[in-house]
Amino acid sequence: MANAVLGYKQSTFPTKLVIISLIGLLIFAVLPFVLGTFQLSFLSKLMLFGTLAVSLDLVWGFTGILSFAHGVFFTLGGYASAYYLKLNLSAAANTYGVDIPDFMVWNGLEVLPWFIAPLKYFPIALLATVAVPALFAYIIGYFIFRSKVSGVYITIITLAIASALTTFFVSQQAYTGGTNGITDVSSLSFFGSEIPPIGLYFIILAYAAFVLALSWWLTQSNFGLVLRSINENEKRIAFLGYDVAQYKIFIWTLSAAMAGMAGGLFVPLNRFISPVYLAVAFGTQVVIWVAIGGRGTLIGPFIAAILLGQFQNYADRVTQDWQLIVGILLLVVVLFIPNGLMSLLPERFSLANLSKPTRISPRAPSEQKS
Amino acid sequence: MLDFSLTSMLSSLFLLAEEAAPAAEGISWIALLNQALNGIGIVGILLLTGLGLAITFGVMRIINLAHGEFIMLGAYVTFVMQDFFKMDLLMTIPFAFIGTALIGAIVELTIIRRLYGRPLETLLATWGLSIVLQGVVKLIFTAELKYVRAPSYLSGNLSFLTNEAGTSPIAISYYRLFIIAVALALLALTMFLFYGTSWGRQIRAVTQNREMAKCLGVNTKLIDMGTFAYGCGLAGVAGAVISALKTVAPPMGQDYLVDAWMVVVTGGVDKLIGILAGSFLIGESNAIIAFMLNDPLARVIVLAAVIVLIRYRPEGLFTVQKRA
Amino acid sequence: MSKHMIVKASRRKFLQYGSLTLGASVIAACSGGTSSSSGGSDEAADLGENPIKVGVMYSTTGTIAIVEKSLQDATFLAIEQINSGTGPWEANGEGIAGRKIQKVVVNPNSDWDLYNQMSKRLIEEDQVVCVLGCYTSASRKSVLPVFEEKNSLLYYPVYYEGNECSSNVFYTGAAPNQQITDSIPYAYENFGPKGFFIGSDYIYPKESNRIAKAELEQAGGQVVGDEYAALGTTEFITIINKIKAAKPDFVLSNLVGDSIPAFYRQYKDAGITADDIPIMAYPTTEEEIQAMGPEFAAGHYTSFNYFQSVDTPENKAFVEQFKEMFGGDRVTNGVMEAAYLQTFFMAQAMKDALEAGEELNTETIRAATRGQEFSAPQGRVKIDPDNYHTYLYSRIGRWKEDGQADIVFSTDAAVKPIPWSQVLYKGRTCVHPSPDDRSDPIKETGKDLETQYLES
Amino acid sequence: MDAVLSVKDLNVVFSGFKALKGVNLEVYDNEIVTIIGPNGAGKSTLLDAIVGKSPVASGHVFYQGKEITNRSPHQVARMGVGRKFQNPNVYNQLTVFDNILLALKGSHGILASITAKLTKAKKGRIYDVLERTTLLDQAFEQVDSLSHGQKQWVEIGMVLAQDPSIVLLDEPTAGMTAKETRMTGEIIKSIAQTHSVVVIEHDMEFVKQIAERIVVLHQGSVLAEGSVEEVQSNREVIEVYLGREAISTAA
Repeated sequence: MANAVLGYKQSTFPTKLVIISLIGLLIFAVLPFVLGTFQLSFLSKLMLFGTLAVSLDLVWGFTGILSFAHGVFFTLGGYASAYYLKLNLSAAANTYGVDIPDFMVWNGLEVLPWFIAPLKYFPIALLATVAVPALFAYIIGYFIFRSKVSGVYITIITLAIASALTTFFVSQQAYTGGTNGITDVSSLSFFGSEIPPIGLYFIILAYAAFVLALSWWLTQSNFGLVLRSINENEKRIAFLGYDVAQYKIFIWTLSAAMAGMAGGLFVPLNRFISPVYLAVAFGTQVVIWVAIGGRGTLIGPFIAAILLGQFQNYADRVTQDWQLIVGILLLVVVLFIPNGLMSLLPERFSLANLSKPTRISPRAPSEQKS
Repeated sequence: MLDFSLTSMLSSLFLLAEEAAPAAEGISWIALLNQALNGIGIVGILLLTGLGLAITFGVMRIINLAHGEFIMLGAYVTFVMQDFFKMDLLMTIPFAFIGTALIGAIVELTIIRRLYGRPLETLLATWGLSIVLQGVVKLIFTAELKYVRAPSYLSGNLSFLTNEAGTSPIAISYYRLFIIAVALALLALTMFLFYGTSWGRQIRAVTQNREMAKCLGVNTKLIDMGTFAYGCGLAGVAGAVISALKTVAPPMGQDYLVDAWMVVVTGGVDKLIGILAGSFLIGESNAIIAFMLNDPLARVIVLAAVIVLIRYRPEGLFTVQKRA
Repeated sequence: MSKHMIVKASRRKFLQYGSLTLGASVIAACSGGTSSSSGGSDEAADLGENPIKVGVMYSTTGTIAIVEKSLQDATFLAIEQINSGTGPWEANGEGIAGRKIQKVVVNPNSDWDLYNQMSKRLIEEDQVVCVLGCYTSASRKSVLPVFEEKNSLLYYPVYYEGNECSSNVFYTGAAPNQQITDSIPYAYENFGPKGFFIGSDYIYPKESNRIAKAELEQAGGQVVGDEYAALGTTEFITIINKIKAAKPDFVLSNLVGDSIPAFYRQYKDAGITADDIPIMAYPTTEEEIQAMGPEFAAGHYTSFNYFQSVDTPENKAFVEQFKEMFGGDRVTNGVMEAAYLQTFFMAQAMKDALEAGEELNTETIRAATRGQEFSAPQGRVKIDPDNYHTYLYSRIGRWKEDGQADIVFSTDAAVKPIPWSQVLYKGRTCVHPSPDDRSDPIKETGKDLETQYLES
Repeated sequence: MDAVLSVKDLNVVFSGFKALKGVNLEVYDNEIVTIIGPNGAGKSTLLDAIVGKSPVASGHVFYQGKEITNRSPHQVARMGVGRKFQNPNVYNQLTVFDNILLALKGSHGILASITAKLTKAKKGRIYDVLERTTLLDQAFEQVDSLSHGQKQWVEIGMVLAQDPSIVLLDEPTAGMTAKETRMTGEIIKSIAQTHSVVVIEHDMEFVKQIAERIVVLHQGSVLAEGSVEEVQSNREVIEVYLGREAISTAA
């Protein structure tokens, strides 16, 4: 009774959301047994892209920071993971009979650089996959969010970061493999046995579910309320005693860590990482997934990444000029469905509403207060 | 009113570069002077490619990611005019302007107009537009590189300090000088249009207070369309002029996008003259750092410097500090 | 057919230019007008029974499309000739032992990520028996794990940096010893000892220049500068000024793609002539020269296996047939020729396998491709049965005002490929076992490998 | 008695323009100070400088004896200074309830906000604030759908929820109907029973309703200070206002 009076039944379990999530999870759990091998790996990849889109949704959809640099965080995680897999190639597979990677031999390196060497060990590599992008994001975040810079200028900074880092990685060929990136890596093993594609699929599914659940949990709390307020008017909320920069840096760093881990899982699947994922074009791709899926909906960007990937795959069967179709689609969505695909769902199915606690209209508390 | 953080950073880089340079040879100051002079060539291209964006973003606040594609369209107009009518490159410039301005007007009418006040949607729409424009141009002209001829009277070099052997340690090509001349002329023309004509006053009225301008009888829709088309037309001229020096292909515009943004942001968007400062700083520092180190590192360093600059002066170098 | 094609081509051009003014009708007019713009697989109907599915993977959009589109064209020409029993395939009748090639075309949009994804799709979903494709090293590296994991076959038509010996790739472009080994001594003797090396900033130019540097130093010369520009760079003021300052005897260029026309134009624009400092290039071909305008390249040099001006009957026919299909203003070049000839290697191998009563799969095609010979436009060439690279001619051409090359140097026969540069990795080579059990093929002989030629 | 807030010789400069010139002000416990003055007198700037929104060129701001000059806004807010802006500065996309919840006094760190639970006590506080601002019936409506006057109350409610010891209100009645204005006056009076209040106002009727002490700002300086009567009879004030038409129409 008391809860009803006060409006929010917050203690109530979000039943509808849990049921829908479980159904979704079940579908994704059954899919690999129905799909062919191509779709299995394709879907694994798209789920990682979807996870990346969710991580951007946290900073853009909720907090209002539009970033073209999320590909950068993804790729940094990817490189950490790629060094691990590269350094763990079996000795027989290393064609130069030395314990440094082939691309370093080609570039005249004789000793494994000290900052790459520790990545041979799994725990360090795993930590680096998350920590390197997170640390990089933290430094950038600290630098730009504790200043007057806002809005489109932050976006331009992320554009410059993606562009500069792409150039940098390409030019440091001895350490990064240049344009090729790191190729010819070993596959991921678990206690000596190679993880099969379906195993990788379930690891990725688990990670995607984890990211979605964590993001949902964060955004439905007061923390999420603060993020949305920052989005709407960041100046005002400072006068309520919130350290806006701290919040921004936190979500930015967390989002980068999520993106980094997605990149880390991407390498065993894709078997290479390269600066192509650092570039502005890929960063824009992530932005498009979020825009098309619907900002601030979490699941929307995830689904959009998967659907757009599939769409592109089938459009390529129709015409070689498939990216023209993708461009037109993007224009149509922006002009006619500005709030993204999720806004097409009827209100009561909207996941944004499902994720909110049930609401009951209040009665005048003067009657109820005891 | 130079930004000191940037200049001091550059000077520290010089020290760094001096250390990095091979000790035996040292730095040839004549070669450096030559490089600095040729850096003007880079400045010209930056100025030219950034000018259109200074209008569409600086004045109208439209985040136009299809800016590079308008440059590309201008280059293709020049190609068509040369290929079909055997026109001299100089003659094609008005056509490049009109052609891209027309397309710009159509784009404003069908897309941009619906998105005023929604910068993020504009950004996405113009990205979509850039994909579409590239795709359409590729359909029409195929993906092959196209050949645009520079006028023969613009070949050759302006040289200084020519020695007896006939070689000149300091020289800059006439075509580069021509690019600068075009860029400066367009800048002057644009400044005249904006600050010296009633059209310019109307544009400034609209950008400062749209509602008030409407009340005063300004046709804001026409002004919006005209201004956007003009910005696109400038990009088209840039495409026409650089087509003879670089390559003409559907993705060519992508190369200029990030640079144009950096130029506009560095100079500051409030004053058109800021873009001259932005191009000069970025172009010259790029040229000089590249000469001491190499091209990719120069790019990384200059981009990093621009990031630092935005951090401390988001309003650019040439903007008066305003009340928050 | 020829008349029909030409008429169609000019009508297409008309339509395309016309539609520029029409704007809105652009897409409709053009997608209807071009046969090659449609993707996906051919209609199965006119390919008779049981066609052979072959993947064709070149980008026709994006930054690298300027090169890869013409590779696709050359491949399409070869497939057309095989299916219709014309050109070099005349003696074999229509198709391969009666079965036609069904091409499954994908466009990875110059995106390494999509090369990887689309190669997976071709192999697993479309079930192609092999794939023809890729241009840059980065794209090859991105698909290599796919072909090795799925044990499928890639025919790769591009000169490259070497250092690779996969059981799943047939390399029909030049290995380092077929392009660099002859060009450097030539430059040393004819231009002088000082070389200035430039290139696009990625593995092929860097590795090529490293090999060339070792070759030049072995010959007694020296490298006076080594500069790289990011892929797609079109601004060369700085590099050209550095060249001026270093005063080399020649420039070795490993620039690729749209950087090439921009560099040559700005080089001449800066007042450096071919007489002052000639450029010796590897990736600069007839196509780039046409795009930059031949006057900018006249007097400079390119080292390649093939030039359009090669004087063989096969080449005359190839150039004629290519122009017939794609328009008289088109040129042919070495990479296109490799894309063309590798399609015939593949077809011959399939024919041999089918005629031996075998099924077409990776094992049979691989076994049958080893040692295939073909009278290509550049001359008689052969797939090396040991290392899966190709015996190719080594030639140097000097560009003329008309955009064609004077061939100033040529080997008498095709040179045996060696995937590892012998100046850097002495004695290292590669011998795949027979039958190929996909074990490690690398052999360290420790001795100098003699240059071998294809015996006719 | 020590002042809750004291401003000493405050100067604020915008690009050479002196917005505030040596302003002194003291606010004591549970009093209402009303600041009036023509447009551009520096009223809002004074509040901005106090809460750390505009940089102070020279001078000092003390809050409960501690110097807060040029501290960042969230720090000043956390110490107990609440601020309401000239135009209703509320979250239109959120419900009234959420707006108040955001402002509620308590730890505003990240961890606290993630783990925060909506306890009974908190809900009680929120309803208390809603009751005082007469917004109970609109608790779960999006602020977007409220009238202008109601939005002003939402913001006053937010300031209340912060439970500051001093409340700075910038034109709380702007855009309100006469009835709403009177109600706002009552709300402010009730606030002043437990808080110190600084109000910027144009509407002289309203000023008369609430004012205890009035400070007149003119061209960045304090022109006069005192009770309503004292100020109204001050010659300088009359000159300034009469120069710009009559006092009564100044709103």
